[in-house]
Amino acid sequence: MEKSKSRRLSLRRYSSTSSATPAKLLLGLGMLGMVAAACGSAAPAASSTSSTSGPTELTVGTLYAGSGAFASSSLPQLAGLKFWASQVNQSGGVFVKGLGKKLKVKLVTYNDQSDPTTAATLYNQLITQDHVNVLTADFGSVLTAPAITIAQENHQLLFDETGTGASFFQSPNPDLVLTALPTSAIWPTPLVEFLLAKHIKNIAVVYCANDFDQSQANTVQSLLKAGGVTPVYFQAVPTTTTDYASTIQSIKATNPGAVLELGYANNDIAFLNDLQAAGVKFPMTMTVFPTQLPALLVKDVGAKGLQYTYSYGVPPILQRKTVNFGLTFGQFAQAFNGNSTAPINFPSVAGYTTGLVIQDALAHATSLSQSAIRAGVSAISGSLKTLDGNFQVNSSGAQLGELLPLAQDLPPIGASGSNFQIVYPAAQATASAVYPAP
Amino acid sequence: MIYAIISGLLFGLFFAFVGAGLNLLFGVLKLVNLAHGDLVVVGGYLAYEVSVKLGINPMLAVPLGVIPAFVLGVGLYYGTVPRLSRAEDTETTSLVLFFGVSMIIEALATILFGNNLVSLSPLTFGPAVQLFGQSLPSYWLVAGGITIPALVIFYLYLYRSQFGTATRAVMVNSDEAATSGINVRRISAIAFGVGTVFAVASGPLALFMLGGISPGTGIDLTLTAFTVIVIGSLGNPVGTVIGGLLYGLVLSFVQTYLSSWAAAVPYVLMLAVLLIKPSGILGKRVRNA
Amino acid sequence: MSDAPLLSAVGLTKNFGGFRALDDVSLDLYPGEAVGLVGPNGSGKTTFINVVSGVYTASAGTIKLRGLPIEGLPPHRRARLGLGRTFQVPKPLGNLTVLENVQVALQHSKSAKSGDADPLEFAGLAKFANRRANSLTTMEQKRLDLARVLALSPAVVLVDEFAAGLSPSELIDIASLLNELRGKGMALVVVEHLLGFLEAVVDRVLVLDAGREIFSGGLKEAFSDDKVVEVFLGQ
Amino acid sequence: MPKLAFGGSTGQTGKWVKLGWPVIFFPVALMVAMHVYNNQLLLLDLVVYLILAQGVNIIYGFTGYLPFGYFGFFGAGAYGAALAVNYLSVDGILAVVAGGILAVVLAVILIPLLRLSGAYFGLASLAAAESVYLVVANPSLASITKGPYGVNLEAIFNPNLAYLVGVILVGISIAVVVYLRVSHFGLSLRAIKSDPVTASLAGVNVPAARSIAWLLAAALAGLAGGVFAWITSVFYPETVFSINVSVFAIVFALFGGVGSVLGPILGGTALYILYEFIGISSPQYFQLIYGGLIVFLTLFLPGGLASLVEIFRRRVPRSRAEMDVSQGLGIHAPLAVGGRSADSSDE
Amino acid sequence: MDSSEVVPSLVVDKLEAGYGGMQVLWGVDVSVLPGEVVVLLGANGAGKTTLLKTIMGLLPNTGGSVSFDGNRLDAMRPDQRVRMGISFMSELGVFPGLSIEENLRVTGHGLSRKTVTQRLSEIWTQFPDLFARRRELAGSLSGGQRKILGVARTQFRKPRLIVMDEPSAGLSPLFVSQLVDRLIAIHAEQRMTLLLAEQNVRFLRLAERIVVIEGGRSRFDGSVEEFEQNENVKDAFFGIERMES
Repeated sequence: MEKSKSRRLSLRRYSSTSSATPAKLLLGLGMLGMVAAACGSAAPAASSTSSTSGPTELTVGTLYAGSGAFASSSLPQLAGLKFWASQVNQSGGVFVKGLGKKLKVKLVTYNDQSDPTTAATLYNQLITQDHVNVLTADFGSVLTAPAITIAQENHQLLFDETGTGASFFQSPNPDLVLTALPTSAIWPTPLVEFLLAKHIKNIAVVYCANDFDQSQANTVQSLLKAGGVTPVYFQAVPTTTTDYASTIQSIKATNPGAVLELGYANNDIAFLNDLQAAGVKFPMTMTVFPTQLPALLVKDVGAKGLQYTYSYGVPPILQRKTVNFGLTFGQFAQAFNGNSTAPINFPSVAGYTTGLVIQDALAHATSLSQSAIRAGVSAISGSLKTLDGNFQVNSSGAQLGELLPLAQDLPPIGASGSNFQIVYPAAQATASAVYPAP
Repeated sequence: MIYAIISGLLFGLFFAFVGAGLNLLFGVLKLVNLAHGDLVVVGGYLAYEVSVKLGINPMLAVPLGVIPAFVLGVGLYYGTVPRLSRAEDTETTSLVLFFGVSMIIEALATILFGNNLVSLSPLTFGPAVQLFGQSLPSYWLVAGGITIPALVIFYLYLYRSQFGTATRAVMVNSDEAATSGINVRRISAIAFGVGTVFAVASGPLALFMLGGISPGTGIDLTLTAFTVIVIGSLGNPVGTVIGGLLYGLVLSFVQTYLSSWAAAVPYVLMLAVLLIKPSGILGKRVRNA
Repeated sequence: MSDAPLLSAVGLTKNFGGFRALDDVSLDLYPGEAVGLVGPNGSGKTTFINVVSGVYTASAGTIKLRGLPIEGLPPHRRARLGLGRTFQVPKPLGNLTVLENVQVALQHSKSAKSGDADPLEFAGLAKFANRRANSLTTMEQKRLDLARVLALSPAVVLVDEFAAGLSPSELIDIASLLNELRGKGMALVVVEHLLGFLEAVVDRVLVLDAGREIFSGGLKEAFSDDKVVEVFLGQ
Repeated sequence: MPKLAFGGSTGQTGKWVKLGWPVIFFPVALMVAMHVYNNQLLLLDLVVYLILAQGVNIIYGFTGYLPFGYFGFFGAGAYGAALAVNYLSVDGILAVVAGGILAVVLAVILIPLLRLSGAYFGLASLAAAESVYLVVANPSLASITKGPYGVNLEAIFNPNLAYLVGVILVGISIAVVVYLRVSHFGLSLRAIKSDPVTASLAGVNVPAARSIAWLLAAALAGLAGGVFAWITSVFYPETVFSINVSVFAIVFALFGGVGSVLGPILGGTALYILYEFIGISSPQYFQLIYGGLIVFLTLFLPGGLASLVEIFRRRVPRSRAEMDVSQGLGIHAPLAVGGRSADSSDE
Repeated sequence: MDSSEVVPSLVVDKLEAGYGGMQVLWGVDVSVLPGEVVVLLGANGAGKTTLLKTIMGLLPNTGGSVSFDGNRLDAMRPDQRVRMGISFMSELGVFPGLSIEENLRVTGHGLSRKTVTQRLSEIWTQFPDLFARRRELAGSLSGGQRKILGVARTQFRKPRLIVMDEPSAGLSPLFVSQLVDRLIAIHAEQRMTLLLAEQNVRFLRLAERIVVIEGGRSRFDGSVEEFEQNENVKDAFFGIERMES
């Protein structure tokens, strides 16, 4: 705002003349500002819209966290999606059944800095200002949550990549599709089966208070209960927790046979580090992220800190044999390595998988309308098999997919600093579990 | 139990270290430096860089940081306080002002280091140490080995040096000090410098004691430090240590027995002290509006 | 003069920690009466005014205004009931205009009537109505204190060292102004060093020393009293 | 000649008209804006912050209490709305009202904080707000507040109506400030800010007046929180209990100038547009600008944009009223910059 | 007194000053000759403390000037004025939170360690009562003892001018007399140049010249005899005396 203008404006309010003139001026100024703001925010956006009869490109809108708590997962996820887009564009674009032709993919991305409030505004921007054809969410439940109502209100189909919080999928929702993972509530099923099979008593659970971790913790608790076991320690800590020293002492006092720490990457790193710092070893320690972000965990925790710990078996540790669409993991790893500087980890696989789901759904969609795309998703549900396994959604948008096996970091340590092997269930196992940890 | 006490005392000393500079500034200038916690974070980043980029012991950041921190503090003083003292409500205005300074530091830290959590391995100083029948993180010993001498130096500066006596004279009454031949501005600037040095010097420890730092850690640290000095009485340097130890013990016990409420400890303690005994544990005069 | 005192203070005592600033002081004040409060520095004159006006709470003793006990009331309630005071060092509402200073008090006055004299006119400040109170000289600010008090339509006015530093002609002005207030039935407590001024305003004096009353009676008699002479001259 | 007459005089009505036009004008402008620009969330944010800036204006501008913990009322308002929807199944408007009520209840509990002064109050209010946040977000209370898992108000989702309610609240918040500029009560508040002892001896009930201002400011924040909750639908405790809420509100108010009607609105609008340009894509640069702005304002322009007008007005006294006042003054009234109060050591 | 040949120690010329927007001094003239004791009389609120604070540089002057030994002081900080050779004793007089020895040491701030030690021993000889309690906090002293400590502090830097603000404040009459005696004794011994603001008449015993200020303006300047003869001034300020005599 220009100073001279505001000075004249405000001056008016002290004089006794009519207020009509300042009112007009202000209106003009206000409008100017709004319009300018609109232009400013819209500037990086694509200009294409879905309303024209012959679209030349397909706009895919997404958010990423360039910094903050989720950046370490969000950036590789975006890299995976970008990798998919470049692969598709190399082959001439993505085929839309209803148009009978291929469209080049154009990504529209904004940085939400791991902040859900900013994310809400930006999701709204993607839908109402950029009119993207396909909307995908940022990494994780926290940054996906704001998108869900906004998408629903605008009848925009939301491709939820990794927001697996159980609360999103409680009622039928035609505007939501979870692409890369089953809901977090079913993740721990094989884990608990393992605990019960090994007859491990004194189980301690510490989890971060967020949708993602709490739903896992609740599943652990109820499955254990069904098996006749009550955890000796079951506590929530804030997701911002970075100091586990006293928590570890409290857990240690219960003399646990297994300790499950369910958190995000920062929490897992802090927990594993504080274990080492306090010189404490449990017979079994399980955390969530060592298999999803192996490089980061090895760097921050060290090979020694990860040794004999457990985690979920996800790609790349878990390699699906039957792939009927897109690259196999081996092919992906090779191509992605040459294409991107991002690490090959679970989020990058998830980003790529989301692209594949979109691609296959469009190949079955009769038009670019959101309902037609959703129909395309229904058409492929149950038959699509990617490097991330079966893709199957229910009416609330939840992915049933496949259960996540249990993995353990076993010697010998490879060059990467960790060597997670599937240890349960037996059908998928590549090694047998070492319990208790030496 | 023993573990909780040891933990409480060590964290208490650490928070006394963090609070010492803030209390010094309040005593001398009667203002709350809301950027204090951010200065601690700056020290933490310095240690992180020293460790990661230069590959040397992060605690070397403490001696490395002394002179730049002193210069920064003196600069901050001359850049703000002389003009500030003309304001109508100096105390509230200074609060807003240093809030702005806090935002600037936080923004610069974000621009330079990103807003990710930055941490160093707690094994930097070796594996766990067996002491009093407990297995303690080695960095706790480092923390004790740094905070205790630092607080002793702080005490000697205030009570045994000529500058210290002059500083305390300014704390008691700046007009009286000026007419005793003391250059109040210079003493205040030095106090600001020393306060900043203590803030920055406590940063490397924060990296370990807090499990890591991010630009947003600053405001929490300021509040915690304020709580510590309110408990021990504002403007009373000895009170800071008592306040710190008390705070550390309460925190440690709540963490052990009521862990989900641990984050509320500084705030609830601050409110309790301000509403029940605003003058703090060592304070005599009640300070109401 | 009616039989009932407007203001009746009995056994007022004020302790600050171990220090007794005011020790068992009593005073009855009737409509239209003016009493001088005299004593050396630190004898408790201003403490008396602070306790009566409610700035301090009394450690012991009772205060009645028109028979109503007020010692437990906060200052604003006492002010609204008609107890006004001025300050030794004037305390204007510095950021407000002179007019607003008076309006603040006027809006809380229980007994102000439309026929009342304009307090600004009365205090000779009408020409400064729209100036910020901060910009007045000390003397003008003292007058503003008085104008604000008058806006309350008070029954009792406590005047704390009003005359110090006034020129002789100003002194006469203020004295007649205070006498005019007495004529309207207000009662005054006047703390003052200047005996000439006191002579012109008050009927009797209360002499304090070290928080205690050492004399009560006529002004002239006061200075033939041995105790009073001793306190003032230390001989 | 000065007239001391009060109540219903023409002077008062005239003041209302002179100061009151923004009460109608800004809500209308905001309604028009919605049809020009359709990222409603951005406009809603603006609406919310305009209400909050006026709230800060009331408590800081008129009483001098700096409420760092102002976001506590905003969060309480959002959660009040959420609880009302989830447990009482009320509609959106009632939910907003419930938010306002919960914020006022919280403010009543926190009235003892007003005994503290200056920095003590600022930091204590922040501690109080953080405490409320930690209670709401505590996992052990998840059965009541949903703890850290956030709440979902899809049931009442209606962004158009919510925006309308927000716009009306902007009008109400401006009206409250106009009232404070014109009324006896506002005069009492300014008297207290100038000198509480003198004010109380002039008959002003100091604790009561401060408390009422505090409750008014809390109510506005609570209502704004309710509207925010309504239109955002899914939110977490840290979304609404964010110190950024206080920061924005305080900076908007300071930038425009506290104690005035238009200052916070113009300051808020100008800075919010700036935020849209820089803030969303790179908030750290925006934070840098905010920080710099705060430092600059406190040091060089403590009265905000509104004081530029004051300064200008003093140099060029134009209106007739002004001439009347300045006649025969000799000295011009000094600027508000100085002002250590007279030392009491002469007593 | 014929002052045409003596260079005044302190010259205050048409001094104007105040607090923020409020002007308190409206043109005050005071001068002090070397070795002279000037008592500044004025009622509460007349501007005595404001005048002394302005002389010491604790308040800026908005008009007029202050000179000391021929040098203009207006632009100097308080501590610079002290280093020029002026000592100030405020109503408070001491730092209650510091020990007696620290109170004295701090007064020597900026002097060499050796000088401080030497002055300290001189003060201990001159004020043996203080030496006995040197480790105690000044706050634990009685009102009278604090004033003695305050006087001792003014002696510490061997100043060429001492400025005192209401040394009688808060003292009972008995202690006031003792304090006056002590000051008279010191003056007899070493001829202080002293400007002392008071409203207590006992200090007239000490005075060689009297300056009266009222309403922020100087109103009378003359010898004690002239003051005694000027009924107007006496009347206005010492009505009590007149009543008594």
